[in-house]
Formats: sequence, C-alpha cells, structure tokens
Amino acid sequence: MLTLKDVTVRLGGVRILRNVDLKIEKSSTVALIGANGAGKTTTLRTIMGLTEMTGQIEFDGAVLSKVAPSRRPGLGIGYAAEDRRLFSGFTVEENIKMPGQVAGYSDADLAAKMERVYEILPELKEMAKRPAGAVSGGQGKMVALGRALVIGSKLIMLDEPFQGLAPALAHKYADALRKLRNRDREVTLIITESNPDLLRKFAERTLVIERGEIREARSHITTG
Amino acid sequence: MTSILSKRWLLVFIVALLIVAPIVAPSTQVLLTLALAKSLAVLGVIVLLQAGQVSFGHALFFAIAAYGAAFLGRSMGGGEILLNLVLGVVAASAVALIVGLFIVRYRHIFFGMLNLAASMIFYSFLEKFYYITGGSDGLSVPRPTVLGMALERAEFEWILFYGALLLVLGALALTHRFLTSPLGQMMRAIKTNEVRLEYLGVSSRRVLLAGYVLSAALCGLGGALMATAQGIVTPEYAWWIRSGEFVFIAILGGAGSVNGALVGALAYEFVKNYAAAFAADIWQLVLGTVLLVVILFAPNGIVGLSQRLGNGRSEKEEAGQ
Amino acid sequence: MNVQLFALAIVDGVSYAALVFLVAVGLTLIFGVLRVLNVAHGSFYAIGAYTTASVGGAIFAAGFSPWLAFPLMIVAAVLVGTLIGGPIEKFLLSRIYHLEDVLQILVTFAVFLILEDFQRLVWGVQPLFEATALNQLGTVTVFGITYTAYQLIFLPVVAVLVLVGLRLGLRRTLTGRLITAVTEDREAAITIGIDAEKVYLITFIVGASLAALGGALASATTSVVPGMGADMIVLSFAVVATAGLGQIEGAAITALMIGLGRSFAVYVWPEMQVLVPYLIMFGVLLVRPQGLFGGIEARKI
Amino acid sequence: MLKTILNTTTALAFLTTAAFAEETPAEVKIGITAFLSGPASVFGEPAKAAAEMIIADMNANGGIGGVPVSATFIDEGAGGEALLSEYRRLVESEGVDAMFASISSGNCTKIGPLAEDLKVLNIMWDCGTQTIFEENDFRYSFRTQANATPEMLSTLLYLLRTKPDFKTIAVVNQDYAWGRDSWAIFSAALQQLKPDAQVVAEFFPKFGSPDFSTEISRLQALRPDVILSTSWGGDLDTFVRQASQRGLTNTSTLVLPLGESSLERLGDALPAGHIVGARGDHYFLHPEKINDPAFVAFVDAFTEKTGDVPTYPVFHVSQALAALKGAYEKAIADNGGEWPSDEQVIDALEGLTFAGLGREVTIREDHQGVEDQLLGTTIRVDGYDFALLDNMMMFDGEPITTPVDQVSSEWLQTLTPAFIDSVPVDTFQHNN
Amino acid sequence: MSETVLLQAKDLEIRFGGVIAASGINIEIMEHKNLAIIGPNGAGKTTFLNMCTGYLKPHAGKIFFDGEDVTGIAPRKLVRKGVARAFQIPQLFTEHTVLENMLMAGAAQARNWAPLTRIDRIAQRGEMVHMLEMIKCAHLADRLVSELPEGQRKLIDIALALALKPRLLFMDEPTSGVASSEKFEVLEIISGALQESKVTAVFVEHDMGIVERFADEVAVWNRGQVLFRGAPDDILKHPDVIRDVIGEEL
Repeated sequence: MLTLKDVTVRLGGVRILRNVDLKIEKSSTVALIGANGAGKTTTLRTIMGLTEMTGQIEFDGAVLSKVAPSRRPGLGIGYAAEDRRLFSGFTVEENIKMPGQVAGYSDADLAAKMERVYEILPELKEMAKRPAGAVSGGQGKMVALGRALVIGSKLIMLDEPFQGLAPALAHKYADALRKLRNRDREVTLIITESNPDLLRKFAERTLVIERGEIREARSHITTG
Repeated sequence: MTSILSKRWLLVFIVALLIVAPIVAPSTQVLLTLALAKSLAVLGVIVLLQAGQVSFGHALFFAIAAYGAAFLGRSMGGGEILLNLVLGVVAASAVALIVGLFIVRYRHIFFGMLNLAASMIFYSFLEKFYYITGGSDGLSVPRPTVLGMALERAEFEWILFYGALLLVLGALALTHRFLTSPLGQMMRAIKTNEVRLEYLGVSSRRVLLAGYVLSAALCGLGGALMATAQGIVTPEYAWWIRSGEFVFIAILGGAGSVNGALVGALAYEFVKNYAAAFAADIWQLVLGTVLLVVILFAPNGIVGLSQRLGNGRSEKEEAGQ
Repeated sequence: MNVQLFALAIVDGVSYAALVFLVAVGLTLIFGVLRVLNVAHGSFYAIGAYTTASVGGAIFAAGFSPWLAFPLMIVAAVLVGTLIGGPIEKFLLSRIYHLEDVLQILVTFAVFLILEDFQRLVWGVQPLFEATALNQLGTVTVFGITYTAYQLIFLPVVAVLVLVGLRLGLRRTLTGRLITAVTEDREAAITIGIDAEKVYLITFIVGASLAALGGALASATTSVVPGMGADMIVLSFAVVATAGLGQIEGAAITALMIGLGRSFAVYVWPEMQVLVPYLIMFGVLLVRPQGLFGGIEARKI
Repeated sequence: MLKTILNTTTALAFLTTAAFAEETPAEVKIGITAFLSGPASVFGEPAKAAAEMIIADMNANGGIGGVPVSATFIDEGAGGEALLSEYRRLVESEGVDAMFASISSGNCTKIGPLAEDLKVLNIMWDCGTQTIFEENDFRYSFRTQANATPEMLSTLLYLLRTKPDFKTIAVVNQDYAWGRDSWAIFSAALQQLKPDAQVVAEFFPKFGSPDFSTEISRLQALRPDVILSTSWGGDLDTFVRQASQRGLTNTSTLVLPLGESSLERLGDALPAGHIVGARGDHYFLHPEKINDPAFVAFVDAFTEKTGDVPTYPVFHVSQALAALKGAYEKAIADNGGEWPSDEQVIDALEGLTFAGLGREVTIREDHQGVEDQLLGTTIRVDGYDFALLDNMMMFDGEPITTPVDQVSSEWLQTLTPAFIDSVPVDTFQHNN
Repeated sequence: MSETVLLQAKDLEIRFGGVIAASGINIEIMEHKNLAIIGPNGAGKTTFLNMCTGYLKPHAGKIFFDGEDVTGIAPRKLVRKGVARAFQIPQLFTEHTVLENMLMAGAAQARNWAPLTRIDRIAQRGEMVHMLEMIKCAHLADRLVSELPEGQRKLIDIALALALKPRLLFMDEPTSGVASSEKFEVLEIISGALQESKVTAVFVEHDMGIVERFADEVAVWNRGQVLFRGAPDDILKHPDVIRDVIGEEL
C-alpha cells in the first residue's frame, strides 16, 4: 500500500529522516510515536511531498515521490496537520468541502462524501456555518479530520490529533476514529503521537521514531 | 585559514589595481573616484543588510550630505574638503537619528517602503523648492580647498582619488570592527531572533538605530565625496532608483561581506559605464540581466563567487563572515 | 474655499483615485498571494498603455469603429498580463520564492530595468496619445466646469466594478476560493490538492493584467511616455503600504484618500501636491504600523 | 613633491596633445551628448537622426576642409556620472576634437567647467539657460542658438502684438529649472511691458505628470484670457489634449513657446488660434526656406527616415554643425590654408556667422549666439492632420538678447512698453 | 532556606479576542524553591509565563518581582531586574555559532556598547565557555546553531538565560524536544547548572516523572486558572489532577 524506500530528509543541514525503509499494509492502523522533534511530522510531510527528500515512496502501485505534491491528495490521501491549518476566511463546511471541490467531485459525489463526514463527526454539522477562524482549537482538530475524510478514501494521516484536546473532546475524537474504522475497513490510518500510552489500545501496529530512524515497537512503552 | 587568505588577497589585489589605475589609465580616475564614493554608501546598505533589513531609501542620506556640501561650499565661497566631508557625515547622521527613531519600529517590507517614502519626500522637496535647492538642475559645488590649499583640477582630482581610496579602506576597516563588536553582532542577531535579543535585556530597536545611524553616516560620507567629485548635486541623488542601485551593488558584491561594497561598486560602475558607452540604447537591459544572473546563479555576489572558485569554501562559513 | 471648489476637488480626486486604485490593487493582490513586492508592476502599467495606444492608433486609422476602443483595452490588458506577466512568473519568479525578500525585490527590479528598455526598443521614445475612447463618451458639465464623461464617470465605474468583481470573484468562484486559500496558507492548500504553482501563476497574470488595464485606461487621458511606469510604481507602493499589504478594500480607500488629498492640495497648497501620498503614508503608519487594514503577525514563542 | 609630479604630468600631457594638433588629421571627431532615453529623448532622438544625416551629407561633400567628420553619441539619460565620465573618456582617450553638449541646461552647467579643464571645444547645442554666459566667462564653450531670455521675450512680444487687450494670464509649467526660469523671465518682462496684466494662477505640476485634470478644473473656474505653458514632450501633449478635451481651448488662448516640437503629435487636439513658438526660427515650413530646394529635400529625407517632420532640436544640431564647419574653414583660411590648432578653431568661433537649416546666427564675444525667433498662431489646413502656423512673426534676435556683460534679470527691469514696437519683425502668412 | 517571595502574581487576567486565557491567577513564587507548572494544553501555562516575562500585558491584575510592581514592563527591563526565560521553541541566533550566542548574552549582561571593541573582549569569554561546559556543550562552541538538533538547542537556550545571571528563570517545557530516554539526563544537567548559578526556576512540564524528581512544588493549571498547588507527591496523586491533567488511556 505505502512503501518508503531509503528515504532521507535534510532540513537546514540536519538529517531529520535517515534512510528510512517502511512498509505499511492496506487497511492497517499505524501509530507513529516519538519525542517532539524526532521526525514524526517530517515523515507525514514527506509523504505529502512538503519536504525535499531522497529515496522513493510508493503508494497504491504508483511512485508517489514523483507525483506533484498538490496531486497527491487526489490519489485518495487525506492529511490533518498538527496545527489544524484551516482556512479562517471560510466556514467550517466550506473548509471540509474544499478538497472535494478541488478534486472535481460531482455534486452528488460530494454530497455523499459530506454525508459520510457528518455521520462520523456529527458535531461538525452543528458548526457547519461558523467561520473556521472562530472555532476553538479542539473543534478545529475535528474540522481538520473532517477535511481529511472528504478526500482520504485510501489513506488518512493525522498528525498529533490528541495534542491539546481536553479529555472530553479527546474521547469524542477517539470515538470518531473508531466509527471510521468500523465503517471503512479498507482505509489505512497513520496517526502520530508523542504520548505512547494514548494509542495503546487503538493502533494495530506501533512504530517508534528516534533520531530519524523508524523501527517497530518491541512492546508498548510506558512512561517513567 | 586559506579562506581568509584568499579574501585578503582579493582585497589586496583590487587595492593594488586601484592604486595604479589612474597612472595607467588616466581617464578612469574620475570614474573610479565616483565608484569609491558609491562604495561607501553601499557599505552603509550592507551594514543594514546584516540585520536582514533592506532600505530602498538610503539615497536620502547620500543626498542630504551632498546638498550639505553644496550649501557649505556656496556659502563659504568654495569651502574646504574636510569640512564638506565632516558636515556630510554629521548631517546624514543627525537626520538618520530622527528618521530612524520612527523607522526602526518596522521590519522587512515596511522598513524598505518607509525608507523609500522618506527619500521620496526629500526628493520631492529638492525638486519642488526650486529657489532653495535649484530644482531639478541642482546646485553646483565649488571646488573646495584641500587643507587650505586651492588646487588646479588635475591635482585636486589626484588627491580626491587617493583620499577617497584611503577613506574607503578606513571605512571598510571600521565597519569590519563594528560588526565584531557587541552592537555589530547584535545587528546580525536582529536578523535571526529579535525575541531572544529582547530577552537578553537588549532593545533591538536601539541596536538597529545604532546600525541605522552608522549606515547613514557612511552614505553621508559617500554623498559628500560624490558631490565634491562631481561638482554638482541634483535631486537624482535622492531618487529611488539610486537607492535601488545601492542595494543592487551590495548584492552584486556580496551582501554578507563588507569588502563586497568595494568590489561591487567597481564592478557595477564598470558594467554601467561600458553598457552606456557601447550599448547606449539598452544599458538598462544589460544591467538588469547582470543582476538577474547574479541573483540566480551567484546569490553571494562576486566576493562569494571568488571564494567558491578560490577554495571551495562552504556556504555556512561565509555566513559567519 | 467655497462649496463649488470643494465639490470640484472631490470630483477630480475621485477620477484620479480610480486609476491609482487599478494599478495598486494588482500590486497588492500579487503581494497578498505571492508575498513578492513586484517592482516590475509599473512596467505592466506602461506596457498596457503603450499596447492600447499603438494598436488603437493603428485600427482606428484603418477605419474600424471607435467603439472598439473599449474592448481593445480589455484585450490589451489581458494579453499583456498573460504574455509578459505569465512567463515572468513561470520562468523567473517561481524560482525565487525561497530567497530572501531583498533578493526577490531585486529580481523584480531587474525585470523592471529590462522592461524599460524593452518598451523603448518596441515603441521608441515619442509620446503616444490615443484618446478615441475618451472622445466617444463626450463631456459632462458640473458647476459650469466641463469634464470628460470618461474621467468623471467611466473611470470610477470601472474601478468600482473591478473592486466588486475581485471581491465577488475571490469569494464566490472556485478559482477565487483557491486563491484565497493559497493566500492564507500555501502549504495547507497543497495538502488538500490545490495546485499552488498554478494559483500563483493565475494570480500574477490577473495582477499584471490589472496594472495593464490601468495603463490602457490611462492611455486615453495621458501621453504614453518612457518612464511613466517608474512614477506609478512608487505611488502604488505608497498605496499598498498605507492600506496594509494584501488589502484590496484598503487599497481602494487609500487610493481615494491619496486622490482627494492630491486634488485638495492643488486647490489649497499646490507645492504639497507631490508630497501628499507620502505624508498620508507616514501619518497612517505612525498610528497603525501594519497599515490601515493590515493585521499584526505575532511571533509564536 | 607630489605637486611637482602632478604639474609635470599635466604639463607633459598637454604638450603631447598640442604637438599633434597641427597635422591634418584623418578625421574630425565629435562627441554629441543627447537624451537617448527618458522623456527628453523626444528631442535627442530626432537630433541624433538629423546629425547623422547632415554629417553624411557633409562627408559626401568633402567633410570639413577635406577631412571627414565622425560622431559619437552619449546618452544624457544615463545620469550625471555616466555622462561626465563618458565625456572625459571621449576627450581624453578617444581624442575627440569637439564636443556638442547638451540638451539639458543642468548638464550644460556641469560640463562648462569640465570643458575648460579639458581644454576642449564645447558647443552648447541645445540647452537654454540664460545664466551660462552671464555668470561664467568660458573660453572653450559656445552656444550656437539663443537662450531662454530672447525665447521668452519674443513670446511675450508676439502675445502683446496679437492680443494686446488680454487682462488675465495663468501659467502651467513643468516643475523644474526650465519651467521655473522661463516663467521668471516671462513674468518679469510682463511686469514691465504690460503692468496691468493680472496673473491669476501659477501651477507647477511635477515633471512628467500624467494628469492635469485638477489644474484644468481650476483654470476653467478662473477663465484666464491667456494660459502660458513652456512645457514640452509628453507633459505638453497631455496638458493640451486634456485642455482641448474639456473645452479649455475654447475659452482661453494657449501660449506654447515650445509648441512647435509637439505640433505633429498633437494632431487635431490643438485647434486653431493658439500661439506657438519654436525656440528660434525653427519650422519645417520655414517661410523663408520653403522654396529652397535643399531645405525641402532635407525635410523630406528626414520625414522619410524618421516618420516625423523635423522639429527644433534638428535645427539646433544643424546650427552646431554649421558653426563647427564654419569655424574650421575660417581658421584654415586664417592659418594660410594649413590645418589649424584647436586654439585657432576656438578663436575663429568668436564673431562667426553661420547658417544651419534656419536663418543666420552670429556668435557674440561672450560666446552667446544671436538667433532670430519665430512664432505663429495655429491654423487648420487641409492636407495636414495637425495644426500649422499662420500669422508668423520673426523677431530680430539682436535687440531681444540680453546685451553682453548684462544679467537678464536686471536687464529685463530696464524695459518699457515702448520696447514692444521697437523690435524689428518680419511677418509671414501661411502659404506666404 | 529563606522564605522570600521572589515573584507574586495578583488576580492576573488576559483575553484573546473573546477567549479568556487567564482569569484570577494568584500565585507566589518562593526564592530557591523550584516550581513546576503542569496542566493540559491550552490551560494558559505559556500565557502565564508570557505575562510574567513581559511578552504579554495582563488586562487586569498585578505582578510584583522582589516586591516591586513590574506589571506590563518590557521583557528587556525585566531581564535587567533579574528575570530570565528559556523557551519551548529555542530562541537562538541561528546564524551565529554557539559561543557567539553566549558572548552576546555576556555582552548584554556587561552592558558595554563600545562600538569598535571585539565582543570577546567585552563578554567574559572564559565564563561563557564555562557555562557551556556546565551544560556539556563546550564541544559545540564553534558550531552554527542552525546545524544543531533541537535537544542541544534547548540546552543552549537555557544557557543563554543563565548567562544573564538571573535570580528567577522561567523555562517553558525544557524537555519537550528531548528524546524520552534522555530526558532525565538533560534535566540533571540543567538542574546542576541551576544549582551552581543559584537560580530559582519555574518550569512548565508534561512529563510527571520529571516533575516528581525535580520540582520542589507543583502548581496545576486548567482553563486559565491555578487549580491546585502543593508538594509533588500530594498533587500528582490527586484524582482530579489525574483525570484532567495527566489523562487516562483512550
């Protein structure tokens, strides 16, 4: 499904990812854990084409690293960045719809996708008409997830989704992910997190990133 | 160590060339004097570039000093070259202190634009108040005495040229010293992190103001020298294209390096004059193309280029001066 | 100053403001999206004027309907924006977005120098004048003073149409939304599939076309001469900085302020006329450092 | 010590140049400064084209004393430093025999002292400021045409003779030295010759202003009888067009001392009945030359080459070339047929009379040329799609030029209304 | 140890737009007692630091340092009074070397602006090198900051603050960029440097292990308020704290 081969990324002369080789199976849920600055975000950004890299990335039978960054979402990849990155001048609904409009979905298609989003994240419906700049940080994470769902028919990548969420909201967010899991079995899910305990029950597979290298977690690490 | 050697060598080579130039090719003497005067102004722009700020209005200080020299010379019936230069520096610094108090609150585009606006106001003033400033025809600057001696043109120009060369070398050395001082280092710190500077207990505005006044003083020295060498001052001294020219030369020479001011100014005058002489119709086109090529292919300017060719110095070392 | 002169000053100020706005709004649009302050913008203004005046002169001499003057302006503006602006963005600017501000400005400065000579090589140095469009619309008398309908009515109407059109276009059309999205967050826009490079190109073409349209409209009222772009660019900078970088409505209001200030100066204190834009700029920035409509970007620590 | 070395070098350099001077050279080299870029290139480009044509013609007819002439051009638009250093380069490195400088009065002011230092013949071929020879005593510089004082004075005389009853006048001039100086001369003379005339507005819009709408609105409200504008190039074109579009040309008489250089471009924007001058007796339908086949042939050839009719800078450059040729020929004659030294050529210029495309010009002992002044009133004629001149007057240059050793600003104060009719004038109508 | 109140916050309040980021914050910071601030993201911890160090001006309330009212005064003035700060995202001069960064701090501390004297003659070079040794970074002295990994930058960020010889040091998540296996080691280094410099520290921290080991006191933040304050052992076992701050598994 998704394969990274010998991927190296440098930022300002520092190697953030070092010769990463990685294979992620279809329909799996993968947790990518590691400390701040270890390279979690860079890994996702590299898959989205936002960094200068060497090596090769394959996705769904195509060489992803040769696809222009802006054409990658169209392959069915949804991505929610750690800091939400909503377009504050548009309403919540416009934000969520936008990737679909860009990809040229038909009206019916888009309506169906929106249906799916609201089914998984019913709380978005209530704030659909509010400007995205006016929702709170936690709600914004929900909107970002919704936006990733619209386009992410094959792969959804969430960068630190629980960071900064109040516990109550975090539970809602986790519920939404479970619903998604149950509804669309074939979607692959990659979630990064700095607190390894949070995803313990959730992920089928845990990868640890440290000093720019990714390895399988031997067991679930606990704090202390 | 080799890198420092190569840098010194470049400078020594150019200075040696300059020393013999008026003897070997007398017609280049005035051109070179003007290039030296400009290199002082460019040095001023480079000081600000250390802080990551670019002024599209430093011709203001160049012009203030130039007009200062003109007024002084006219009111004294000739004037004295040392007075011209001192007055130029003082006038430019004083105005920079006042304008600077306002402008150092701004950064980047706004900094550039406000400087542009300030210089355009002065430019408009020079054009508009004809009975004071001579309008667009400007004012003539009488040939001043040198240490009290009245000289013929040829002698005067010799002294002006070698004097200018000494001034430029002195200014290069002083600026270099300044940049290694705490203020100079903090100028460079403004470029990367003003928040931290504040949290070291330092006012970044005051640091920038110090650099601003120094840069204006250098422009003033250049302007007064230029006015004295040219024998005339016109509002064109304050025109925004001239400010752009200073920035252009700074980049051409290599913005990270004070020596770039001299190298850039010489290269620029050379290109501009020969373009104007041999391609009168398209000299702007030639100049623009040179600039594009420099930015796209040698963004560290001539000094950077010579270092890269010289010994394959890595870029990060250059950033450290 | 009596009421009549007051009214006249307003009328004069508005028609001048309309032209200034058209040029400045293109500049601010390009800055808002590309974050590049385009010094060559004045060149598009000049080339738009030259193209309209020279082509217009040729087709009217050949006996075509004088009403063609109006569509000609639009065609000329779009052609200049696309054929000259397009390649500049695609082959030059697109390579310098990662560079420092200074270098970006200098690149556009270099383009400006090159285009200045380009104009001379193509159109020579003799002033061109082509007022067919203006003459078609006749004159209007206000308070006993004759105005051309072109300046009194047509130019302000075009400016308002452009303002409203840009606003609606950015809010209501998909392309406009994409531009808005890229303006706010280029990277986020890419991650939802927006081709930011294309958006940059389109924006630059639109901005350059607006400058060229300003020139095309001006060509009916003024002589097209070498150096006309240099003056316009400095004025547009003042408008854009005063308004706040990237602010479209702000550019309209600032252009109006400058237009009115300038015409009142002619009535009250002509010596101040050229200083008005800069004095307004300093005055505004003294009170609001980010410009009339600009927002403050705080550093996250 | 240094001073001695310097002196020796300079002296040596001087000796070497002097030694070559009297051998017949392979060619007479001249350098011509003119605006080839910027707004004033409307003057520089036609002058350059004309100079090339005239020089080719001269060379085809034996050049100067059998020696061909070659010209190099310098762009005044490239800025002061480039101009001065290029000027020096031509003199010092290329060994140019004479320099023609320049269009801009500011540049003439800069170059005058330089020419003295370089000891090179410098013909001020187009610049107009009257102060040059009033404030300086140059040996090496000469002006082969009139200056601002006779140009403005003749304009005022024409106005007073054709429209003696006007009451109010306004001025719209470019805001730079020429615009200011020309108005100072005109208004000083107006004070003396018609003290009851009222100046109702003085506008000095900035040089290169794209829009005069506000000024025109005010002028419409003020309704002056006469509007003077000494503007030129795009500024004048824009002003006249906007004035005519808004009907200002119906209510006020325009007086345009440099209007001749814009006539063709203005086309039908300039209606009949307005006063136009030409900075001398310069007009492509010069009433005394219109039947001279050489003149007509030149005008036709020029129009053929450039697409435009010749305007005053063309006449000015022709005068400068004629003066140079005349001076050399006179010096050769004085030198017993031998090739003259530079200094002999310079001596020959004083008192020289020569003719370019227009009437004869004489160089006075203060090196100022005395040139007659032609003005006319616009008229629309079939066959031309732009205005021509009618009711032309050619004023004798001598009485309207500030006398030697006097300063214009003071001399103008001595004029009285009787002066108006004392100046000899020839009058011509269109179609003679 | 004496019980001097070094910094006192009284009824601090601040809003962003309509959102209240701090309301009625009252807290006293004792000299020589290291205080850890914990709480969920968005609780207003960094906002509190920003107010105490002059980056933000509270809309209401007062801040006293050493008994003096310092509410709303600029960071650089507070620094000169003895309040220094280290940042969550290290704030360094990236185009300078590590030593040059330190020298600037030294020169700032010396307040000598001689424009033509080299900075290393003004700053106490030896002292600065010593500080780098204290944080085990002396070997990096000539490296450009932009080349260093986040963890080392955080240490240098703290060293810069210590070079100012403050009495009170605020640290925003000192271990956030540090790999979990190295956190303790890093904190040991910092703690050693703090002790040697006799500086009181206030630090925001998410890792409860670190808090337990290095804090003398803990204050719990939530929704712009101080909920609890006390000894680490008591606070970290409080059920409300566990529920709202430390969090459970999802």
